[in-house]
Formats: sequence, C-alpha cells, structure tokens
Amino acid sequence: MEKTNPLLSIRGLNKQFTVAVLQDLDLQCYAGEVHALMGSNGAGKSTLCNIISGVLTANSGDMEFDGRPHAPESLLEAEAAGIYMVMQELNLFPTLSVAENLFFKQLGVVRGENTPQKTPMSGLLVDHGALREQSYELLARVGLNNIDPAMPVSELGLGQQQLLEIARVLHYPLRLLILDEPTAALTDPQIELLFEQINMLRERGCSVVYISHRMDEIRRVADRVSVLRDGRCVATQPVTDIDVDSLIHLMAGEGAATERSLADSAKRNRHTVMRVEHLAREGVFRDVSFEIRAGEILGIGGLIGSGRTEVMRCLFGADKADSGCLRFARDNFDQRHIHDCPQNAIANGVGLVVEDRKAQGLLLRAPVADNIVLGQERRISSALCVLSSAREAELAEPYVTLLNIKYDSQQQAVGQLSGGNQQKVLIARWLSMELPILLFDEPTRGVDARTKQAIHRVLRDLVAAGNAVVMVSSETQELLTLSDRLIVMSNGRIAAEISAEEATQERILRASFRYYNDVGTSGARIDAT
Amino acid sequence: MRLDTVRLPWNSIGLLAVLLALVLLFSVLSNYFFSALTFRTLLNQIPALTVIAVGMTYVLLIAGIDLSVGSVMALCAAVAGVLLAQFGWSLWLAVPAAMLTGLACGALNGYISARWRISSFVVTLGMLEIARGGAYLVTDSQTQYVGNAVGIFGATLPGLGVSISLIIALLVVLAAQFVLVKTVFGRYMVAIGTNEEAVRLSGINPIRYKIMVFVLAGLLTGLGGVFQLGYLQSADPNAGLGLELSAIAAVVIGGTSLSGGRGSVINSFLGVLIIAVMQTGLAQLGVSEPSKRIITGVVIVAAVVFDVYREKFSFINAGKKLS
Amino acid sequence: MRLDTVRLPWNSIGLLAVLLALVLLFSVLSNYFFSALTFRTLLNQIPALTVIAVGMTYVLLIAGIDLSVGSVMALCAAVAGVLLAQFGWSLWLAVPAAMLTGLACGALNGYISARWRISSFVVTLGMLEIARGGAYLVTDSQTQYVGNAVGIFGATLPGLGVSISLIIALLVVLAAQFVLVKTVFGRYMVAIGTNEEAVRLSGINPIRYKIMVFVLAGLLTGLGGVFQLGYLQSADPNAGLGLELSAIAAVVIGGTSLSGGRGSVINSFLGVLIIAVMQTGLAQLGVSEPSKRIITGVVIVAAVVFDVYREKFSFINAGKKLS
Amino acid sequence: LLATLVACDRQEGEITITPYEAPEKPRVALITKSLANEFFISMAAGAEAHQSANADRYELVVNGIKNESDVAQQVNLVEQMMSASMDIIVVAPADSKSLLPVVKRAVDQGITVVNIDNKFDSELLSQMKLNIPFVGPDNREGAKVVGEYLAQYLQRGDQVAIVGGVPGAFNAQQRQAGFEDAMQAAGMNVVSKQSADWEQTKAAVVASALLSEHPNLKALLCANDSMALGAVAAVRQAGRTGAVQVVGFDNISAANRLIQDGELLATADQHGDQLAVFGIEYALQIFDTGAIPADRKTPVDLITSGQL
Ligand SMILES: Nc1ncnc2c1ncn2[C@@H]1O[C@H](COP(=O)(O)OP(=O)(O)OP(=O)(O)O)[C@@H](O)[C@H]1O
Ligand SMILES: Nc1ncnc2c1ncn2[C@@H]1O[C@H](COP(=O)(O)OP(=O)(O)OP(=O)(O)O)[C@@H](O)[C@H]1O
Ligand SMILES: [Mg+2]
Ligand SMILES: [Mg+2]
Repeated sequence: MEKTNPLLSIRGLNKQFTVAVLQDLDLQCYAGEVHALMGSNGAGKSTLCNIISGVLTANSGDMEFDGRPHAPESLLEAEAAGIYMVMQELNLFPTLSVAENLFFKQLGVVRGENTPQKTPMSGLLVDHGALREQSYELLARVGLNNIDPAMPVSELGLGQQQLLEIARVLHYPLRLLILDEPTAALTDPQIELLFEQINMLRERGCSVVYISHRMDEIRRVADRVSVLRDGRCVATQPVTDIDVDSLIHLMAGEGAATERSLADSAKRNRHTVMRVEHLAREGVFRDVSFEIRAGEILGIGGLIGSGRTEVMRCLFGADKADSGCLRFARDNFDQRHIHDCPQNAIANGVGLVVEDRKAQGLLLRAPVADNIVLGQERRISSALCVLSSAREAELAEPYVTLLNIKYDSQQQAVGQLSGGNQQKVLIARWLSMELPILLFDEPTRGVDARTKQAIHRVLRDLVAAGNAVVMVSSETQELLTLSDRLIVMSNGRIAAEISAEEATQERILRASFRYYNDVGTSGARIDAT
Repeated sequence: MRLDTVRLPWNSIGLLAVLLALVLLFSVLSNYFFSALTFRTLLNQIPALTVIAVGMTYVLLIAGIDLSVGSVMALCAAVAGVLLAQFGWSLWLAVPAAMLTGLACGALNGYISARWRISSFVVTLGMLEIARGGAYLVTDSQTQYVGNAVGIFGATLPGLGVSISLIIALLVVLAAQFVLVKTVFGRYMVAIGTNEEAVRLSGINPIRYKIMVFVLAGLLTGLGGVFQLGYLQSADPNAGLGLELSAIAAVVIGGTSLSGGRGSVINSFLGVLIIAVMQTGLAQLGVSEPSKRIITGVVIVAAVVFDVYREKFSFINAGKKLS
Repeated sequence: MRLDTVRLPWNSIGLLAVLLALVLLFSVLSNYFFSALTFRTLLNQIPALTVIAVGMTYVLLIAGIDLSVGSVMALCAAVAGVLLAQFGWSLWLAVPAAMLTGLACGALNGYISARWRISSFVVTLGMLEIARGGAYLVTDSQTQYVGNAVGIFGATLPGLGVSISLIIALLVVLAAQFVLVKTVFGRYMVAIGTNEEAVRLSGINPIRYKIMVFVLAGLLTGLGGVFQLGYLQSADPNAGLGLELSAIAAVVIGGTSLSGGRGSVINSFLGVLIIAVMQTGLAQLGVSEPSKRIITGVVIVAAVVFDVYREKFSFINAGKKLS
Repeated sequence: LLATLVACDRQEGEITITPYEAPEKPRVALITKSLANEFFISMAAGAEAHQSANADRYELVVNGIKNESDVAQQVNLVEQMMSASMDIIVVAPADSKSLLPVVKRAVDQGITVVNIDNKFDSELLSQMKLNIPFVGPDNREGAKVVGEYLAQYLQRGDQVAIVGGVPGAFNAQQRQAGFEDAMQAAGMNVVSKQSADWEQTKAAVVASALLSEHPNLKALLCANDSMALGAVAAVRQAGRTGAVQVVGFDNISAANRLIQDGELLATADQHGDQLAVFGIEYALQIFDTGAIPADRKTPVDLITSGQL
C-alpha cells in the first residue's frame, strides 16, 4: 500500500486519570493497513482506543482522521466518521435477543423487504422478522450459524458472546475498525474466521487497529505493530522485521526472557491425586473421566462451548453434576465424592480460577487486598472474627509482589485496574489459599506477554512443588508449551488424551471437532490451516 | 401477533394456573362467588390499579421504582374533583387537567432521578409525601363529591356490563405490551434495565428514555385517578394509601424483576387479577380481618414461589449468567 | 480505628451539615425548639426507629430489602403486651418472647428469600401482611395497656434525662458499625452485596450469611417493639404503619445504596436524627398537615441530593467504572 | 378476557339462579370501617352475638376495610355484597359522600340499606331522592360533652391543643368541631390543632412537640383514644403528668385503664356493639314492613374515673 498521508495520525496525546495514563503519544495508521497495538497490562492501549473512538476525551494533544481534525465528543461522532470499536469488555444486553443485540442501534431502521420503508411508524417499530432474517448472514460471518437469533444472549457462552460483539460492527461502513483483544475469548477456528473478515476489510481499504497479547496472531494478521509502554508509543515497525524477543524488550523496557517450552523434562513420580469418573451434566457434557496427577499440568483444549468451563465448574462444585463422581488419593479412592458446593471442593483441596473474572471472580468496588483474601477472612481475623489490617497485608503482599500487580493506591478499587492486573488479583487469591489441586479456566485471557510468562512460571512452580494443576485454554500454543498431558473436549465429551511428546496443533484441532456432526463447513476450514 | 420475542421465564401459564386455582377455590367455598355478576363487579373495580400497574411495570423494567403512585393518584383525582365540583369545569377540561397533574409529578420524578442520578426510590418516596400534601391542599382536606359529571367512566356498557374504564384499561394493557415488545422504545427500556452503560455507549441517551418512562407512569397514574373518580363519583384526598405496595405486588407477582430488564405487561395484569380475585373472594366469605391479612400475605409469596419454581431451570441460569 | 475501609461517598460530613442546618432553622423559627427539653424528648422518641434502621442498613447492604418491619414491630410489641397485661408474665420473660418473635419473622424472611431465591421485596411484603394479621390475632385487635410494667425502658436516667432505650440503641449503633467494618461478618455482607456469585465461588456460603442478616434484622425489630412498648406503655396492633418507608428513608438518607454493597450504620443513625428533628420541628411550629407533608418530602430528597453532590466526583466515577 | 365474560353470560342461566331465588331467611351484610379498630370490632361482635341469638331470623356477613380511609375498598365491599345478592346492607360509611352513589345502586337493586355510625351527607341524600334511615351517635355532640367536662378542670384562657385524626375523615372533623365548640364556650385558648392520623406514635411525637413549644399548656384533646394514649406517654416523658390533662374518644379498654390510673381525664363511649344491633333491627323491620322509621340517635356517654 502507498504510505502517503496517514488515515489516522495522533500527536502528543495526553490522558490523566488518577495518574498519567497516556503521555504525549504519537501514532500513525495508514489506510488499508492492520495496525497492531502491543504493550503490557496497563500500558494504556484500551485508553488510547477509547479516546480515538470518542468514549473518553484526551486532556491534550490532537488527532487527524482522513486529513480532517478529529476530536470526537462521543462514540456517535467517531462512528459518523467511520470509526468503530469492539471493546475489551462485553457490552451486550443479556435479556435481549441475539438479533436485537446485533442491530441494537438500528432497531427501528431494519425492515423486511415486504414491509414498506416509509410508514409514519418507521424508525419506531421493531420488525422482528426482518431482524431475524438479517441476523443469519452476520452470524454466519463469525461462524455462529447454529444459534437462533431469537435466543436471549444470556444463554450464550462467553466466547459466543465475544463473537457476537464482533458481528455487531461488521455491517457498518467501516473506515477504521478497532478491536481491543477480540481473540481473548476465542478458540483457533474462530480466530481463523475473524482473520478472514479482517483480510476482507483490508482489501476494501479499511484499516484495523488490532490489540492483542498473542505474538503469533500479530505476525499473521498485522502489517505494522506499535508498542506502548507506560502510555508512550516506544516503537512502530513492520511486523516482518521485528521478532518476539525485541518486542518483549520494547514492552518490558528492561530485559525479559522469551518463552520456550516449559514442559519440564525431569519426570518426577506423578502419582494420581484425583480421579474424575463418568461425570455428566444434562445438556452440557457427559461421561467425562480423567485423572489429575500431582506434579503435572493437565491442559484441556477444545472449542468454545465444548463444555470445558462446565466441567471445571462441576469439579469445583459451582454447579452440581447430575451423575458420576470424584475420588481422591487421600482416602485411596474408596470414597465417592460429589461436590455440590465450592466449600466441599475446597475442603478436598480443589480450587478454581474462574473464566469470567468480572462477573464471577472479583469484587470490583473493593481494593486489591480485600479481593485477594476473600474466602480466608478467618485466617486474618482474631478469635472474635475481628479483622486485622496487618495480617491482611501480611497474607496479600507476597502475592502482590510475586505477580507484581500494578495499582495506584492501597484503596484503589480493583474495577479501575487494567484487565490483566485484575486477572492477576484473582490468581493471587487462589495461590494464597495454598490448595493441592488448582483448576485454571483461561488463566491468561487478556493478559500481556510478560504477565503471561509470569503466570506460566507460577503454574510451573506449583507443579514443581508437587501440586496438581489443570488448565483450560483456548490458545493451542499455550496448551502445547505448558501441558505435561493434554485432554481435548469436543461437544461435551472427551475426544482425546495426548501426551506432551506427541501433542501437535493438528491433532488437537482434529480432536476438537470429533463429536460435532456439522464438521462439514468448519472442518474444511481447519484443514485449510 | 407473537408478543414474546425472547424466551424468558415469564410466559403466563403459571400465573393463569394460580388465578384459576383461586377462582375454583372461592367458587367451591362460596355459593355466590362463581357468577357473572361477581366477575363484572370484580372487573369494574380494577381499572385504576391496572393502568397504574402498567406504569409500574415500565418503571421496574428500567430498574427504577415508583412509590408515589398512591398519593399522586389521590392528587390527580382531587384536582379533577375540585375543578368539577367547585369550578364547574366540564369533564373534557377537568380530565386532561388531572392527567397533566400526573404527568407533571412523573416528569419531576423522572427528571430528578435520571438527570441527577438520585435513586428513584428516594425521589418517589419524597413525591409520595409531597403529592399527599398537595391532595390535602387542593381539596382543603374535604372529600369532593362530583356525582354524575364523571358517570360516563363508571357507566357500564350494555350487553357486556363492564365499565368504559375497564375497556380503556384493557386497551392500555395491550398497547403497553405491544410497545414493550414491538417498538424501539420498548426494547430500549429492557436494554436500559440490564445494562444502562452499554446503552449510553451505543450513543443512545438513557436519561431521556428513563424520564419518558416516569412521565408515562405519571400519566397512567393520572388516568387511574380519573377512573377512581368515575368509580367513586367523588375524590377523597386520603385515597390510595399503600397503593404503591399493591401495585408493585401485582407487577412482581406478574414475574417482572425488581432489578430491571425482565417483565411483561400482560402478566402484570394477571397479577392485578389475582389480587382482585383474592380480595373479592375473601370479602364474600366474610373472613375475619386477621385471617384476611395472613391469607393475602401467604398468597403473594406463594404465587411468586410457584411462578419461579415452574421456571426454576431457566431462572437459576439467568441468575448465573446475568449476574 | 479506621472505620471506612473504602473511600466511598458516605462519610458523614454532609449529613451532619444537613442536620445542623435543620436544627438551626427550627431554632430560629421557634422560640422553644433550641432547648434541652426538646432534644431530650426528641432523643427519647427515636430508639425504636434507630435499632430498626440499623437492621435495615444490614439488609440493604446485602442488596435485600425488608418491608415487614412495621408490622413485625407491632407484632412483637403485641406479644410482649399480651404476655404482660393478660398472662401476667414478668418483664424478663415477656421481652425475650417479643424478641424471639421478631427473630422468627426475620428467620422466615431470610430463609425463603435466600434459600429459595425469592426477591426479599416479595417475601417481606407477604410478611408485612402476615405479621399484621398476627398482631390483630394475639391482641384480639385491642390495644394492650401494660402500664409501668415496662417502665424501666422508658425510664430516664437521672442527670442525663435520656431513657435506657436510647442508651441501648446507641450501643447497638456503635456495635453494628464495628461489626460492619471490622469483622469477617461485616466484610462478607459488603462482599455479598457487591457480587454474590464471586463470594460463592470463593468458597463462602452466602445463603447462610443472608439468612443471618435477616434474622438479625428481625431481632432488632423485636427490640424496637420492646422500646416502643416501654415508651407508650401500651401495644397498639395498628402501630408502625408505613414504618418501613421511614426506616428505609432514614437509611437511604444515610447514603446506603439500595443496590447493596455500600452503607454505614452511623450514617443511618444520622438519617434517623434528620427525620426526627424535622418531625419535631414542624410539629412545634404547628405547621399545617399539607405543608408538613410537602416539606418532609422535599427534605428527604434534598438531603440525598446534597449528600450525593458533595461527593459528585467520586460518585460519578464509581457509577462509571463499577457499573 | 372478554371471552370469559361472554362465557359467564352463557352460564348466567344456570349459575346465577341461586342468588335470585329469594332465600327463606334474609341475608344481612354489615359493612364497617377498619375491623382492626377496637370500636368496630365491638360493633361486629355485638352484631354477631345478636345474630346467634336470632339465628332463625337472618344470616349475617361482616366485612371491614383495611384502613380507616380506604373508601374505594368499602365501595368494593358494597358491590361485592350486592353481587353476593344480600337482602340487607348495614353500612358504617368511611366517607359521608363517596359511598352514596354505590348505595343508591344497591337501593335501586332492591336492597334494604341502613346507615349507622357516620351519617350520610343529608343534602346529597335529598339530592339523590334517597331515604336511608340513620342509626348512630353524634360525634360532634359527644366531643362537645367531653370538652365541657375537661373545661371544669381548667381556668378561663388556659392554653389547650387539639390532636386530630386523619384530615378529611368525617368523624375526625366532627370531633374536632365538637372540641372547639366546648373550648370556645369555656373561653379556652386553643393554641394548636394538628393531625396525628389516628396513630399512637404520631400522636406522641406531636404531643411532645406541643408540650415543649407551649410550656404552660394545660390540656390535650385527642380525637381518639389511640392518640390519647400517645399523648399520655408524651406528657409522662415530659414529666408534666397532672399538670397537663388529656382527654380522648371511643373508650377502648386501654383508655379505660388509663382513666382508672388517672393519667387520662375522660373519654366518650358510643356503644359500638349496640349501634350495629339497632341498625340490624331497624333493617329487619323495614325489610318486613317496608315502613321506613325516622333516624335514631344513639347515646354518647362520657366516661370518667367517676363512673368507673
Ligand atoms: N477510569 C479510570 N480511572 C482510573 N484509572 C484508570 C481508569 N481507566 C484506566 N485506568 C488506568 O489506566 C491504565 C491503563 O489502562 P488500560 O486499560 O488502557 O490498559 P491496557 O493497556 O488496556 O491494559 P490491558 O492490556 O490489561 O487491557 C491502567 O493503569 C488503569 O489502572
Ligand atoms: N447458563 C447457560 N445457559 C445455556 N447454555 C449454557 C449456559 N452455560 C453454558 N452453556 C452452554 O454450555 C456449553 C458449554 O459452555 P462452556 O462455557 O462450558 O464452554 P467452554 O468449553 O468453557 O467454552 P468457553 O470458552 O465459552 O468457556 C456451551 O454450548 C454453552 O453455550
Ligand atoms: Mg485493555
Ligand atoms: Mg470456558
């Protein structure tokens, strides 16, 4: 593409919250290019995008879009210019239907062919039939062919909701599309679909600002990458002539090692600590049996909606399994256990780091320390259940430093931390509980490369110390680098168990599709990769 | 016309079951209950509560609440009453005046709670006191007798034997349900009730719609006042004490969630019917006051428990996923 | 001792300002308002409302609501009254009996709402009717005169001139605030009010704590009933009509959020004082009923508006980020 | 829903026969105000006693409303009693005007109606060409009597205050007027008239305020005994027992005790129990003979420690 004058150019942008978040940041984005933004958690990526798309307004600095000065007061203003954004957090309406969510901004405008365009009521009435019709096509573009547009969004899995968010913007006249960590909740086949869409947009001369923490994606989809550090743009280069190491250096400032396979060769004796037997939950998964061993990381792969989260929830007693049972080494497997509430699970030494930190994990209004010690107040209180701030700090601090959680003040509400730091707080809680068996559901979702490494190291240390770790991940690369043993779920059943040695991207994907009867379409897509 | 666009735990079977159960029960217990006459009288009593419950449904849908309906209704009836009885206005001027009064109160509720971001509970609690005071003021604390001037609202239609008010109220219910599920305004209400911030981010100004909802609720309360006036042919400044609770009870029995985003006008109407049937039935049996209270309380809770448990699965789910 | 664990818009300056403003106003307008006597009588009127407001604060903190306080208080007073007046029980048996009654009602409220996941609004609305019915039953709808048997609660301490009830009520307030900010239980209440699911998934059983909160509220309501009995020396089965609204008003004026997770007992107490001062002041001025109502309504809203706007910044922030 | 109605119409044939064939015994509906109020309780009790004593003569259904001022609910009750095809309705109206329209309908439907306790607005009656016999006390007169008795314990020009019922309630206004008549006649200085909604607690608040605002207040006249109880508590709290006299109205049992203890000076008894009985007797008489007797005033007795 000809690098004449940029579509979007930003000069000396400043944004101040309680602290300075963006400091005279410069950035150029050309027409028809996919411009990746990278940077550690809290670097200011989301904030920057929020300013470009009019959600927030900068304190100083100026932007130009398509030659004209650009200082949107509101989302609408930015959208009028053709700038659309898919935010990091979901912004859906749980009790509205999928179709209504897709066309929320044009509820009154979308009409069927048969319905007259110009009635006195047009713009006021909702034509549910037309909405439905037009939804199918959009849903297909993000591979959600199988869901009913009339279904309330609340019944979709998290990943499906993320795809919906993306589908929402695809039918607009886009000039600049901002995707803030769109793949965080997606599995590889969906990511493929997303990339197809991005490439189509690029062909149409529309440019894309793409935020992600995943190197491999950036490599495949982006033309150039800009790295943010502490609110400054420290470098902008074509992806082709930048390598992972230098990227991490740029993001981190001081040196940080790249990640090489962490599956440790030293095979210490890995005795089974927990056995899952024929576990089933009506309509979500069935006949799930596997072993969890001390000193190893068991990775669980599969597509969105394959039932992994639901399995984890049942192991932890968040939901009750309909049949099947759990057995533990502590009573040499002769007791049948069924966890019908988290307390039982914790009593049996099982903990779960949930997938959806905002809805199910954190107290967004409470400060970091309160969030970390949640569930262990007894440990930090005197006989009369009186809390001791000292003991609270004593319990929380080590993990704050271990995961180096970034916050402005003791009292800052966790809700104000960046996505990645929120995730770390949640992990810190479960580390501090010191349980022998920890289940992680998408532990590195929305987490930057460095933090990701830190978390991976934490998981490693856990198993090294003889604990058992189970990790659900939708990122095949992560599964491969981290797991000692792999289970792949497909449509609510276990499709394969693979050892670290013979695990390959190919095998995992094949297994993921084993029990879906509509392999036809999507299956073909997989072979393409 | 399919009114429910979204599968949600508020389809009406459960409520109808409860309603029929009550009707059967009373028909068995009292030999005079199951008669056209009874049902007519019953139906002619509910128009006011019905339209007010409709407004309340909208307010709860946007995760608000309106405690002022009782005294606002009294105020509106009072205004019309005074205008008719003392200033000799014609009905066609007095009625709009009453409804405008309701509209004004609603506008105030909406503006302060939405624009200034004050919990509507507080604002309408204040309005509850203010409107009552207003009712005393305009009537000079005297019941205003208007007689047949408003007869036409109370007048029963030949053949059907139900009042014009009822017909209007039923039309309001249908219209309101239509607006809720088939118009942009309705869908926005639901959206605002579940995720106001997201509405704002999609460039729609929730405040405007919230104010509109309260205005509408006020207007309907005014209409309720007019119906009341037509029914009693007189305006009592003390009318509608505790009406807010009956209205909310009816709506909540109808399965509308107090936390917003989920509800149905039709079901609120069923809720109203359940309450009315219970009152009439107990009265015809001549049950003692204490027992009346206890039974009423039990039925309110039972109705909701029943409704929830019929829908347990989807209910829990919703709970889990929407939190 | 650091009482606020989180910077939130409910430190007490604003409320104190409002309170002082009112006192000043009335002192100027009425020549006898600013006197020890006035304040003593005023203080001796609030113990019941105070302890009930404390319970309500806890309930609102866990995002619940309790509409039954008024009739439950009447029921508890009635039980004690009957036991004293008709069965000649001693005070030290009758009082526990009353408080147990309150506890039982609270337990029922808590169990049904928490365990069966029914909105506490509905459950306590039912209890409102049921307890009232109960009060009529036990008293046979007759006001029970107990005379000096309960004098000791009403008895004023020499020198101070305030009643024992008040002292107890104040101790309850302090204890409750301490529990809220300094104990595990308090921490859990706030957590449950903020994100119940997160609490559940961190291995705590929220249901148990929610039930405990309602039980506590019931117990305090029972205590309130006893205070009431001590003050009036008679138990009226019709007592406490609309008390739920005054209690909630006080708590909400105190800045406790109706959506749970945010609140302070101390400030609820200030809310109670504001309401009491206003009532007494207006009565002393001999303001006419209509104006009384209107002024009360305006002050309720104004107090909250003022409090919110003093904290506008942190408020909006909270609103924006945490919604 | 209209469908159900139509359905009812069809059924009307078979079902609503029962009510229309005249039952052998007349069916009497007694509609009082709040059956949570001791006065109307005793009224109902009296009526039930009378019925069980004359079980062969008539059947009785008693109904009351939730709170004193809920006129709408009382109108509903009348209609429900009409649809339950009662022969006689004896009503103690919560409002002297609002109930007339529905009562007229009842009369037109051929139901015998008798008005007790609280008289219908007479000009409205004549305007509607209704002749409904009234059996009941004169609240104003009763209050006047109480006031006059109180006056004996006061000096001319003493400060007194009136604690009234729910504003707008008919008997509240009557009683307040009665008190005022007496106080003016005795040349007392009425410093304040405030409402306490018939409630004990509110009365206590209002009374306390009055006591601190008017240091040499000599008497509190309360429009019912519940409020009198509250006032007494306030006087006690202010330590002015004896210095400030309190009078009430209704003679509920608790008030009775207070009079014995000397904390309450006087109250008035309207004999609620007899009230209903007179009403029913009247009604039966009309029902049988068709002759409409003249209104009948029931006595209002002054209750003081003297009589007890
Ligand atoms: N509303 C706010 N108030 C106060 N601080 C805020 C607010 N929003 C963001 N911040 C702070 O700004 C910084 C940048 O946040 P931002 O979300 O832009 O980071 P990010 O690069 O998107 O991180 P992540 O990759 O985790 O999403 C963080 O330190 C965050 O705490
Ligand atoms: N509350 C619910 N209501 C209806 N369906 C649900 C609900 N929760 C999960 N499901 C469905 O159950 C299946 C398993 O969901 P689950 O979230 O466990 O999948 P997953 O493998 O964890 O994928 P994800 O990456 O989305 O977590 C999906 O089809 C999902 O849509
Ligand atoms: Mg971000
Ligand atoms: Mg999952």
